[in-house]
Amino acid sequence: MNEFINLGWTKDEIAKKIANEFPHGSYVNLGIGMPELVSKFVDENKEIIYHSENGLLGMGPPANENELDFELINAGKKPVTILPGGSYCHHADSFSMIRGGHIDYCVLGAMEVSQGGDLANWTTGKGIPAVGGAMDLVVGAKNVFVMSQHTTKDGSPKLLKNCSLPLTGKSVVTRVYSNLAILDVTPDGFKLKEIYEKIDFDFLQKVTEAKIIFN
Amino acid sequence: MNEFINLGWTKDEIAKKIANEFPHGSYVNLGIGMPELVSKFVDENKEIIYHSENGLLGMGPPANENELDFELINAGKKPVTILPGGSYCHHADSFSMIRGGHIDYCVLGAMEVSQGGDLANWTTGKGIPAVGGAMDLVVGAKNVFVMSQHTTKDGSPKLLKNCSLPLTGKSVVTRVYSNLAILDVTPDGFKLKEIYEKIDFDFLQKVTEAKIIFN
Amino acid sequence: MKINKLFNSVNDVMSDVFDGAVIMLGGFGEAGSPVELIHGLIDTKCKDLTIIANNAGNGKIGLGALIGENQVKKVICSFARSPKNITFKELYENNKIELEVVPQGTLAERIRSAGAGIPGFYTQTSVGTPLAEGKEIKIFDGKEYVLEKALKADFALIKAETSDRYGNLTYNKTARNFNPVMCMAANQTIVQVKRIEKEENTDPEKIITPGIFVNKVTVVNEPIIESIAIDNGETYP
Amino acid sequence: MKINKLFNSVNDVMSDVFDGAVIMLGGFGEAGSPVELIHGLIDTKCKDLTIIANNAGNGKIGLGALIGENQVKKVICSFARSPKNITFKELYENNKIELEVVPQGTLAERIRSAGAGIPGFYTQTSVGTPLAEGKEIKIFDGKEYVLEKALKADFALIKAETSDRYGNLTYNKTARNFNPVMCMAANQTIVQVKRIEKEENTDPEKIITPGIFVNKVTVVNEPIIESIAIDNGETYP
Repeated sequence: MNEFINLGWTKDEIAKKIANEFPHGSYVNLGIGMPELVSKFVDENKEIIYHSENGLLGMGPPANENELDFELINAGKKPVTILPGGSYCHHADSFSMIRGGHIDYCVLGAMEVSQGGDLANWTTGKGIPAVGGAMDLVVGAKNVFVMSQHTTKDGSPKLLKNCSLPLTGKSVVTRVYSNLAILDVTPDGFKLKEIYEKIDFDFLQKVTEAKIIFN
Repeated sequence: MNEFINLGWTKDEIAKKIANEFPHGSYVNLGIGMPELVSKFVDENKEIIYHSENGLLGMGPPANENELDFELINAGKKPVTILPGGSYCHHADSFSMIRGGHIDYCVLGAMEVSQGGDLANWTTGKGIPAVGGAMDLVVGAKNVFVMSQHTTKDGSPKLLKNCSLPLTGKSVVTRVYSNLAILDVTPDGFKLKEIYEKIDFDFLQKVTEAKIIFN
Repeated sequence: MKINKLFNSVNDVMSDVFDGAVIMLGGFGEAGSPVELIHGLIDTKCKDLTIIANNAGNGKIGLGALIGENQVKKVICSFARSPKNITFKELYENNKIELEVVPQGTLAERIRSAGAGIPGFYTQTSVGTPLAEGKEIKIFDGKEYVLEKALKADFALIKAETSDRYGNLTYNKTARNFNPVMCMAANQTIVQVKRIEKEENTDPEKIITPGIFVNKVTVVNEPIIESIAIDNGETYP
Repeated sequence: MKINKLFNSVNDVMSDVFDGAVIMLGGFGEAGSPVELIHGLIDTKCKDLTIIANNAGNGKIGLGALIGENQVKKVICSFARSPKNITFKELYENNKIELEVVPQGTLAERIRSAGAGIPGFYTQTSVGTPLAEGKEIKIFDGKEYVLEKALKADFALIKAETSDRYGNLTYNKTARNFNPVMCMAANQTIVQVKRIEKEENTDPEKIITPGIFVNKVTVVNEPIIESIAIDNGETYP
């Protein structure tokens, strides 16, 4: 089924859908990798404040060559900039923002998501286990958005009845944005919010292990 | 027995004995009232840093009329000054200094001290109960010095087998400096370190309920 | 649209307060006490309030006045005693106001914990005293510690020195005290500042409370100095 | 006599380190990483060290070099994986080094707790995951929280921007990260700074780590930039 990995919305299109969801004035933490795209698509007539868990609130775009400062980096350890009104803080304060429920949205990648909102995205159980701030973000942010391809590279479902990999958090995901659909995590399971225009319900259900509520 | 209240070392003499005890470079918190006298007697060839629990490290002398700032006050809510190298912090950070064991000495008054080092100094059980930072200081400071008259105003002993008043802390007092003696709190009880020159052991024991170890 | 947390008046920032609200008041004695916001709170006539603060007010301005207006059901504080505390004292002695006494460091840490998503923590403070009664005790490394729980609020009334439009705050000297942790622990944090800073001029290294913890800001450029006002016999309303 | 925490050299500040010590290293990636102090630690040849840090080093300088010299028995960190992590990876895959994985926020809070005299606290972070296994769970308001314990150290090696003779520190941008909480949590806090400030010139509002948390300071005015050094193939010793 690995032909489906290139089907559906592009990463940019998914990023734009997520960006459109943030209300003006939101505090947002974007995970490393694909979620970083989201900031590019935020509408100009709203202002969003980006939090980077390494002690930076009010993060600006990546640093260009002239701005390069290896002591001004993001959570992915890449040089970035700070916007007017931004501030620095230490790690305990930064994670107080997260754990204390002050971040409105976080966007993360996923290896697996269960219909109960469990998330697995930190270790396959092989190699060096490394969690970073993911476990704190998923319990702390008010809305936890997963941004991910709908299936794995070999076409296996990522949206499962139960996760098989070690969890990052239990019942934490609010909504999944994939290349094929936007799905809310509800008390009854995944509920369709939007489907990629060129596929039908049957197809979406076929590439999803968990049962989807379509109405 | 209330004639004994004026016997012994003066408050200034007690303060001086305490001041002499601090090693150079110590971090010290002086309680409100009588303990505040201590800073006056610190030898010029050592430098002591004063902590005030309302978020001031490096406290200087009381403010004179020209320096008066009602937003620069000490724990007794009196205008003070800050010395070069001083700093401000918020209350949670300030009490981290205390609770985390970073304050070398605190000096407090007492209503009662038991031979086990229990301290009662915050409420008589009548009136409005008000504890302030005393309970944090006594568990947190490395050395807890009590500075007090040896007996109450009516001559009753303050150094007891067991405290009768509600405790501020259990097994917390390191040493008692009274007008009549300096007594260490040891696992075996109060042990005499120094006695007011004009009284003898019998007299000291007579005005002390707890048994004193004299050798 | 630009983020703008600046409001025109004390009345504007106080519009959401309701009867029975739990309200934190910054300040240690008069330093950092949001006197004008408290007066705004008096104007709302909201009652049955629970107040979390270090003290219980002085004279008949600020918290002393709020208590005097019988708007307060309960005070949670470390030190409710002071020579100029008149309104609380009278109500307390007549059993008309509740008091929960909390050690000062425990109070600060319980507030910070609420803001940091920590529902409870252990401390040695108060072990063996009446203030630990009824609380869970746990042993770590052979020593006893008491479980203390997070303390949150519906509103925090805060006094700061400067703010920009994002609500990034700086404080003046020991007026900092409880204000930064209270900003973290309330559903809505309302701030009075002496002056507004342009965000281009706020030094990101010097911000004490980042705007993420702040909801509404208004300017009171010459706030009342409590001790002088009381000595002058001033009262509110 | 005047308080003076300033020392002449990295060797001078590293004199008390011992075999088997628990050592915190500030920094998040290369920002705020005390590379020169870590090299001083390598020079001591102390072994069986337990390292508490956010990461597990890159290349063969700093923590990467310390691990490469087989001086480290165990690493407690949140994220030991990185493209340039070579020395830890090799030892880990051969079971020659222990790893305790701690969520980043829990790591920061466990360190702060040690410094603040709090032996344990509850957090929702990691509940229901393998990292909560074997830990006590407690319910607050119907939700599960896990008990996390304070994490202290014998030494903290810290990188800051400036210090005065009292050890009052400021940091540069996101090089702040774990450094301030680690200063609080070690028996001996050792700091490298880019420059010394006269105490008359330190702004009391701007000090991030007050000197009470600092023991020894030395100047490294042009510290190695880790990523550039690694790209240039630099190694230590």
